[in-house]
This record gives sequence, structure tokens and C-alpha cells, in this order.
Amino acid sequence: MSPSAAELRDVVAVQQQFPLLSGVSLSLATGSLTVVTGANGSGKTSLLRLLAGVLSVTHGAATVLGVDLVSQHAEVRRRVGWLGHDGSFYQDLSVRENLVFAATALQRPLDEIAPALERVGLAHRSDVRTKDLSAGQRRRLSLAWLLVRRAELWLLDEPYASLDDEGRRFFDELLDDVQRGGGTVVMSAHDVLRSTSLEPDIVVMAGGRIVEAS
Amino acid sequence: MSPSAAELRDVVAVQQQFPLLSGVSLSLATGSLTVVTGANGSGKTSLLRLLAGVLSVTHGAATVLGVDLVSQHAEVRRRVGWLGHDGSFYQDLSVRENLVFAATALQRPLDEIAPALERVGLAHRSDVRTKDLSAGQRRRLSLAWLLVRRAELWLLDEPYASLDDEGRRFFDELLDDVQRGGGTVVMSAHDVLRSTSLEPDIVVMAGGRIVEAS
Amino acid sequence: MIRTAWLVTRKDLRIEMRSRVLLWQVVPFGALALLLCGLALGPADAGHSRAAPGLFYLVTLFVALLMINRSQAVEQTVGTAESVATLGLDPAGVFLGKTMALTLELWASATLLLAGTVVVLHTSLIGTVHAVPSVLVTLGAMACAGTLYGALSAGNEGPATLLPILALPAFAPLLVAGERSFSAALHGGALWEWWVIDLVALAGYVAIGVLLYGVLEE
Amino acid sequence: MIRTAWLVTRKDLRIEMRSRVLLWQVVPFGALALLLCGLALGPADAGHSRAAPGLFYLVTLFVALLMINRSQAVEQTVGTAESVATLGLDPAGVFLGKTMALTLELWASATLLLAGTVVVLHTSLIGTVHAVPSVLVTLGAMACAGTLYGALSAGNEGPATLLPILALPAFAPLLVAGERSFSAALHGGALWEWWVIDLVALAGYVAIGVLLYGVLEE
Amino acid sequence: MNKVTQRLLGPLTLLTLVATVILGLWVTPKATMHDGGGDLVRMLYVHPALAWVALYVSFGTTTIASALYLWKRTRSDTMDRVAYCAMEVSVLFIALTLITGSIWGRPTWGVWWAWDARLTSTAILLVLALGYLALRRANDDPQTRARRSAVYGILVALNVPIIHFAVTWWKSLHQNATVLTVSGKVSVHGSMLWTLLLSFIAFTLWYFWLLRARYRLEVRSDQAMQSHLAAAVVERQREGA
Ligand code: HEM
Ligand SMILES: Nc1ncnc2c1ncn2[C@@H]1O[C@H](COP(=O)(O)OP(=O)(O)OP(=O)(O)O)[C@@H](O)[C@H]1O
Ligand SMILES: Nc1ncnc2c1ncn2[C@@H]1O[C@H](COP(=O)(O)OP(=O)(O)OP(=O)(O)O)[C@@H](O)[C@H]1O
Ligand SMILES: [Mg+2]
Ligand SMILES: [Mg+2]
Repeated sequence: MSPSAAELRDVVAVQQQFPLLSGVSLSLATGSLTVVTGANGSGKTSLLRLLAGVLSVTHGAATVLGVDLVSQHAEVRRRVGWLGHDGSFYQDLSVRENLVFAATALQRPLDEIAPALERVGLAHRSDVRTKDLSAGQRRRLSLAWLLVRRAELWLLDEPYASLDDEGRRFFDELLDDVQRGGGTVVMSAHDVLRSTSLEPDIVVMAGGRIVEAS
Repeated sequence: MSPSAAELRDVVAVQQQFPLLSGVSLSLATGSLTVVTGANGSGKTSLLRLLAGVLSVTHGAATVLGVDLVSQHAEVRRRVGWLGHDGSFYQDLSVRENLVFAATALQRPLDEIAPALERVGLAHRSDVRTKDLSAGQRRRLSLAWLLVRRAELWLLDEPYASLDDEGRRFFDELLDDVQRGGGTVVMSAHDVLRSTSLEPDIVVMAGGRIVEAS
Repeated sequence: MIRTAWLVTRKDLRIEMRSRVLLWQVVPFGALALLLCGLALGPADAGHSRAAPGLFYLVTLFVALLMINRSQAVEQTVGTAESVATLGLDPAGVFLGKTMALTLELWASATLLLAGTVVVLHTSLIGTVHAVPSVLVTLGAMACAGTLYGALSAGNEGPATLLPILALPAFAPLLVAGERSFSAALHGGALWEWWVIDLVALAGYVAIGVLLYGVLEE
Repeated sequence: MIRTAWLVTRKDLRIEMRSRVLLWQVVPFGALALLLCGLALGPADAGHSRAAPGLFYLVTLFVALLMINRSQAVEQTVGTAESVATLGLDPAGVFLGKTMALTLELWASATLLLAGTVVVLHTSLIGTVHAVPSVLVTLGAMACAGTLYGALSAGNEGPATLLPILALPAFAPLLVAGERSFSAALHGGALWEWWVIDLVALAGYVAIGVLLYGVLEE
Repeated sequence: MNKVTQRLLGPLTLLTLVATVILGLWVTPKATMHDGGGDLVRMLYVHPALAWVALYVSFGTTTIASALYLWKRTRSDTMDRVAYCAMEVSVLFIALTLITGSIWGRPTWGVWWAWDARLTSTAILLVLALGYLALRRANDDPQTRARRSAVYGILVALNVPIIHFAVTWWKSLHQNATVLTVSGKVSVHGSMLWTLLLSFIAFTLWYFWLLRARYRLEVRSDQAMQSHLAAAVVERQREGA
């Protein structure tokens, strides 16, 4: 078996005295594709935030990409790619400015930005401020960023939401690419995957825990 | 034919010198169900905002519920129900406080709030601040509000997004109810409707215009 | 109208209560401002109490700007603006309600600051008490003006940008009158004349707000 | 570290440029503050220039609080915090970058305000010019402290709430030292001693920030 | 305004301005009423007239046009444009008032600026006027912009008397009504009085001339905007294809 991309044992994560996660144990193989589903409010977003090192572990043990999540979130954060529910980066900067900022921060080549924008269909909006984009376009900006970024572990929160058919098709392609490149993906979704060529592991959450895993 | 719920003729709506809508003509019968689809950024949200009287008409003629949209948005706003992409009402107030505020504003009976929260499955979160809700729960709050509100014209922007299966089923029920009560509904969506009992009119947008209507 | 006003006032006060800006922001800020002023003027007492009214209104002005900003900001969060707009609230009521909430918040902070001036700047207690009615009216007028200018500046760039340049020149005469009548209460002089200016301004702003606030909400 | 710092500085300045808060907020606010103070102190000139340093720093304090608030607020919008966190920026660089941007903004507003005091409060031009180095250092130290405390107070309630109560006690000594050395520049006295305090504070804050900012970002 | 008067506006303005300059510089005597005055007294033919236009004529235009815009029956783009153009011209005149006043004040009072009632109120008015322009720039939806600036135009009008009283009750350095005293007795030299009157007429005419020119420019830029918009609409429609 490939080395583990993430390993959680009885993780509890509390925020404002409310346990967002109430004891999650999970093991993800490198190169795997995991889809997290579950009812609204069951803790999918919280789990992804935890894996990204943005929500801190209150109890339990957690390792992501071989790094201890409890003591070294900074290291973890640097190595994961994140696509959230809401827009990303700075609302007041334009699409391109945001990507340039992010790419410079991670020392990614800037000349990958233009092709990425082209691929996600945002080339004609590259000078519009992020806050003026439509919901789906904001999503697409995040996808463009993921293209430029090439993370080891991808955490995607409801990536299909607000995307139109073409966008979803494009996302499926992207997923295929990532899988072939050996990247690990964890995504939350309410629908089953569209792409038929991929065989995801399904994890079902309820009440802040995993109730079913295949 | 029933009197028209909305009548747009060559409507152009400009914001920050960008034409969000570039000439929309549309006629909606009272009691109809219309689904607006189209690529990301094609103007679906903008059309709904226009119908709600929140985006102003730059050129063209528009009547909603028999009221002139150009000169009397205030009147229109009072009579439509709105469910937006993002959360609704005040982030710092709790679920119940928000509903009480809205219901009092429109002089709706307060004792409908508890059953509505029960129906959308938010009863156990009624004292949580709106900003702490999960994405789907925020959606459900809007649905609860629509239940309490009972508007003449409902404008729903991607109502299915972020809802889990149960939520979607519930939404379909709601739609059925509204239709039977003679309410008019305009909603945007990227998927086709789930409910098979309803027969929506489909409107396809592209480039800020309607390119196909059935 | 009154019903809406009351509803809006309660809502704004409740939101304010949650964030407790008043307590954490106004009190320490006022304290530091008083301290700085004490320093700038040196240890003599006479100067202190002469500068007190100006200083009091300077700090109040800052607090007022913050509060007006917040009062508009809660309406401008993503999603909030649209959903509240479709409630069709009576604009005159919204104006009165927001003004009322702002007034109450300003009064609360003024009470604290006045106490501070008495303790730290040695203004006479009796004089300060005499100044109270004029302070209340001045702050009421500021709240009215603030709500109006806040609504004017709401929108694309957020209120933070436009509000000061719109509101400050309008606040200036109110503050001048307030400062003069506070001074008069402390050191003698024409107390009423100045007071009347603020009263007239208050009436004027209320009238304009009730009549025209609806025009602003598009 | 330097690379990150530079990146963050440019980003912050660009966002600030877009919203032009500096121009619309600082200029009118400074003008009104000067006006109020001019009033509070009456038409005598002597008093004016004596109060000028305190007033200058009081207004600067307002402006600084507003800017620190904004500087943190842009990081806290929904979605922004997570996506930026996963860039794994070097915390020391972020600290330096945000501080640098704040410092530049404060310097810009200080220039305007100093010009205002010379014109309006009749402080001596030469004295004011002598005070410039000390003003620059003091504002640099304030920016450092502000960035640190801004990050401390970021979180659930937004920086607006907690910031002042955290930052003000730290600002107080800086402001006192700044005010004293400005006074000394204007009216003679121990110019260097106070100046050195601010220099030491600046060095201390930079060191703490570079070492500990990472701890703050969870 | 009919065509003929419109045509005459330009020449008349020039004529009266030139006459004012000639009378003011060569015909009228040097200082008689101001101690340190000398030739400085010639400011009398510039500064008061500028101030009059700035405070009453142009602000008044904006306020009336704003009120007419807000009243549903007279609402029109023209009113909005007039209000805007008048305010822009106001800024010019207020600035000129401040500048000429300061130039006059330096030798007369020994300072460029003092905390005086009228000076302060003039400065506040300038900021109010700038606020109006800032408000216009911040809103780009024409209807919202028109509505908001009309409301602001009314608020400005409310502020003028408040400022006036707030500052007149306050001790003042500035020249009080010197030209016409309460008793109606004319207190300046004959030729000076006529020149002064002429200057008022000249600057008022100049104001209307500027307003008209600015209005025309605005109409033209609105047209440019419309065609720009039409192009943008076509562009947007093409996105769908
Ligand atoms: C920055 C400095 C000054 C400003 C802002 C200023 C402003 C004004 C204003 C606003 C008015 C019109 C008042 C009205 O019609 O109600 C005015 C009138 C006048 N000003 Fe000034 N002024 C300044 C300096 C001076 C100086 C230095 C002098 C001469 C010593 C002067 C002499 C006059 C005179 C004679 C009038 C006509 C007064 C009348 O007819 O009532 N001004 N000024
Ligand atoms: N302060 C709080 N008090 C009570 N409950 C809270 C608090 N903060 C968060 N919660 C709850 O924690 C849960 C967070 O869930 P999370 O956002 O991870 O759900 P999710 O699985 O992503 O749901 P969705 O499908 O709706 O996006 C929600 O049920 C929310 O109501
Ligand atoms: N200032 C601007 N400059 C250029 N384009 C703009 C500007 N503001 C908005 N837009 C564009 O206007 C369109 C708005 O579309 P709208 O939000 O109505 O789309 P939508 O159909 O709801 O899309 P989605 O499916 O993504 O929600 C977007 O294409 C957006 O990029
Ligand atoms: Mg979620
Ligand atoms: Mg949309």
C-alpha cells in the first residue's frame, strides 16, 4: 500500500464550545480520491478545514502528508490546495492580481496563469474585481488557482456547486489529471460523481463523525 | 390566459458601466414556474435581482405584478420573496431572531416560525448565529423564511445548491405547494428539476440575454 | 412607521450588544484620548477644563464615525442587502429606527466620556450636569445626520470611504455649537443660543430623513 | 522573508489604493479635528502651538486604529482567510509586509496632518521639520504594534471589537514619547531621550513580531 | 433662455469683466478705507463678487435644481445635470474666494488663515461641495446617482443656514457689511461703488457662462457614455454566441 496521505484518530475539533467534529478516524492512501457526503451540518466542511490545518485539533491524533497536524499546521497548510464554499483570496483585487499574488507567494511560475485562466474560461474577466464575478466564475477562479498550484493534497468543498455543465465537465477532466499525476483528493459533495472513469472512496458523515466508509 | 406576473421588454441593466443584462424580453404568466439556466456569468442572478427590484432598469420597460419596475421598485420589493446565493438577513442574529425580525416587518404571524423551522430541520439550531451555520443550513433558513412569508412572486437563485438530498426533496415539496396555491416562481438552476410532477418553462440565457425560451 | 422604527432599533441594538464595540472600543479609547490631552496641556488645571469640551466632542466624533460605519456595514454584508430590501420596510421607519439606535449608543458612550472628563480633566460636576441636555440634543442631531449620510454613502465601496467626507462638514457646525454650549455651561456665557442651533438642526434632519430616506433606498 | 514581505506590502497598498480610504477619511477627519481643537482653545496662538503635538498624535491615533482595522479586515472576509492560510506564507514576512504597508500609510497621513498643523495651528515650520524623524519612528513603532495586536484580535468577532483594548495600552507609551519629543522639537527640551524610547520600542516590536507572528496565526 | 440671450452671454461677460478690470485697476483710487491697503483695496472688485456668486448664486442653483429633481412632476435628467454642473462651478468660485481672501488677509491681518467665523464657514462649504462631487463619482448607476446627489443637494441647503448661525454668533475678524450699512448709507467712494456693482454683475454673468459651457460638455459626455454603453451591450451579447 502507498504511504498514507492523512491519518486521523479520534479527532475532536471544537469551535466556540461546539464540537464541529466529534471523533473522526480516517485513513487516506496517497493517490486516492475520497468523496465525503452527509446531511447538511454533518461536518463535511469542518473535516476539510481540519485537514487543511485551518481548524485546530482539540483532541486526538492527526497526521497529514506525514506531518503532525497538532504541532505543525503551518507546514501542512503550505502543501495542501484549498477550494472553499465561498470565494477565495481578496475581493478587492482583480482575478489576475489574485492569481499573481498567490503564485508569487508559492513561487509558482507566473506564465502558467494566463493558460489556466484560458482553460477555466475566465480570460475575458481577468481584470474584473473578484467581488464582481458571478458565483460560478468565482468557483472557476479557484479552479484556475488549483491548476497553477499543483498541490500534493487537494481539499475541495462542494466543487460542483454553482458550476454550469461545461464547468463540471472541466472539473472532471481536472480530477482525472490530478489522479493520473498521483495527487490525493478529498472532496465533499451532495451528488454522486459524474465522471464514470473514477472510482472514489465514499465517506458518509453524520453528527460530526464518520458513520460509513467504503 | 391569466394576467401576467412579469413583463419585460428589451431591458438593459448596467452596473459599474458593465451591462449585466443586455436586452431581455420576457413574459411570465401568473402561477407559472420558470427555470432560468445558462452558462456561468450569463446573467441569471442579475435577471432575478432585476425582477426583485434590487437591480435598477437602465433602458427598457418592465412591469412586475402589475407594478412598474422603473418608477416603483419599493412596491415590487414588498411583494416578492427572495432566496439568494449567499446567506440572508443578519449574520450576527440567531436563526430565530432573524425570522422574528422578518416576520414582524411583514406583519406575518410569529407562531408560524417554530413549525417552519421544524419543517426545514433547523429547530435544533434556532439559537445559533446565522454566521455559524453550515452552507446548507443557511440555505434552509432561507427556505424557512419563504415558508413564513408566502409571497406572490418567488425568486430563487440556485435553490438546490448546497442542499442535501433530504433538503432537495423538501424543496420540491415546497415548490409543489406553492404551485398549487397559485404562486409564481422563477428560479435559476444548472441542473434540470428533480421533481417530475412539475412542468417548468425553461429559459436559457447567454451574454445577458435570453437566447431560448420554451 | 413607528412600528418599523421600533423593530429596527431593537434589531440594531441587539446586533451592537453582541459585538460590544461600545464597551471595548469607546471606553479605552476615551481613556487614552483624555490621557493624551492631559499630557499635551501639561499639569495646569485651568487649561484642562478649558479644553475639555473640545476634547469630549473630538472623541465623541470618532466614536460616532465608527458607529455609523458599523450601523451601515451590518446592512451591507453579502446577501443581507437583498433579503432585507425585499421585506419592503417603510423607509421613514428605517430611518427613525436606525437613528434611534445610534442615538442611544452615542448617549451611552457620552455618559462614560463625561464621567471621564470630570474625573480626569477636573471639569466642574455641576457645569457638566448643566451641559447634559445640550449634549443629548447635539448627539441626537449627529445621529440623524449620520444615518442620512451613511445611507448616502452606502454601496459600491462600502461606507468607510465616502462617509467621512460627506458627514464631517455637516458635523462641524453641530460640534461647534455643542462645544460652545458645553463651554458656556462650564464657564458661563450664552448657553441657549448654541443649544438652539442644534435643536433646529435636529428638527431639520429628522424632517428631511423622514421625507427623503425612501428616495435613497433606490 | 523579505520576498514575502514585499509581496504582502504591495498587495496591501494596492487594496488600500483601490478604496482610497486614506484620502477620503484622513484628510477630512484631520481637518475637522484641527478645526475643533482650534475652537476649543480659542483664538490665541500660543495655546494652539502648545497643544499641537498632542492633537497631532490624537488624530494620528484615530487614523492608525482605522487603518489597522482595515488592514486586518481584508484578511478576514469569508473565504479569504482559508485560501490565504493555505498559501503557507512565511509569518515573519507577512508581519513585516503588513507593518510596512501600515507604516507607509501612516507616514502619508502624518505628512498631511503635519502640514495642517503648520498652516492651521501655527506651529513653527522649523520645529516641525525637526520633529519629523521622531514622528517617523513613532509611527513605525505604532504600525508594528498595530499589526501584532491586529493579528491577536482577529477572529470570531472581527478585529473591531478587541483591537482597541489590546492596542491602546501599548500605544500609550509610544504616543507619550512621541508627543514629548514633538513638543521638545517645537519648544526646546530633551529631544533625544524620548526619541530613543520610540526607537527601542520599534526595535523590540519588530523583533517580537518576526519571532512570534507565526505563533499568532494559530 | 432663448437663443439670443444665450449668444449674448459670452460677449456680455467679457465686456463687463474687461470694464471691471479697467475701472478697478486704473480709474478707482487707491486705499481710502483700509489702513494697510494701498493697491490691495483693488481686491474689493474681485473678492466680494466671487464670494457672492459662490455662496448664493451657484449653491442656490444646485439646491433648486435638486429640489426640482426630487419632486416627481419636474424630475428630469436636465435638473440632475444642472445641479451637478452648478456644484462644480461652485467649487471653482469657493476656491477663488478662499484664495483671494487669503491673499487679502496676509497683509491685512498678518496671517494667511485665522480661526474666524466667515473663513471657517467658507472652508466648510468647500468641503461640502467637494463631498457632492465625491458622491457623484462613487455612484455610477445614473438613477441612483441622481437621487442620492439630489438628497445631498437638499442637505447642503439645510447646512448653509446652520453654518451661518453657528459662525455669526462667534466672534469675527472678517469685514462686516461694509458696502451697504444698515442705515443704507453708502460708505464707499462713488467710482468705487459703481465698479463694485459692476464686478457683481460681471462675475454673475461669468458664472452663468461657465455653467452653460459646463452643461454642454456634460450633455456631450453623456452622449459619449450612451454610445459607449451601446457598444458594451453589443459586446456583452456577443459573449453568448
Ligand atoms: C481666506 C480669507 C477670506 C475668506 C474665506 C472670505 C470670505 C468671504 C465671503 C464668504 C464673503 C461673502 C459674505 C456674504 O456675502 O455673505 C466675503 C465678503 C467680503 N470680504 Fe472676505 N474673505 C476672506 C478674507 C477677506 C479679507 C482679508 C478682506 C479684507 C480685509 C475681506 C473683505 C471682504 C469684503 C469687503 C466683503 C464684502 C462684505 C459685504 O459686502 O458684506 N475678505 N468674504
Ligand atoms: N457556535 C455553534 N453552536 C452550535 N452549533 C454550531 C456552532 N458553530 C457551528 N455549529 C454547527 O456545526 C456544524 C458545522 O458543520 P459543517 O459546516 O462542517 O457542515 P457541512 O457538513 O459542511 O454541511 P453543509 O452540507 O450544509 O455544507 C453545523 O451543524 C452548525 O450548525
Ligand atoms: N464590473 C464588471 N466588469 C465586467 N464584468 C462584470 C462586472 N460586474 C459583473 N460582471 C459580469 O457580469 C456577469 C454577472 O452575471 P450573473 O451573476 O448574473 O451570472 P449568473 O448567470 O448568475 O452566473 P452563475 O451561474 O455563475 O451564478 C458576470 O459575467 C460577471 O463577470
Ligand atoms: Mg459545508
Ligand atoms: Mg448566479
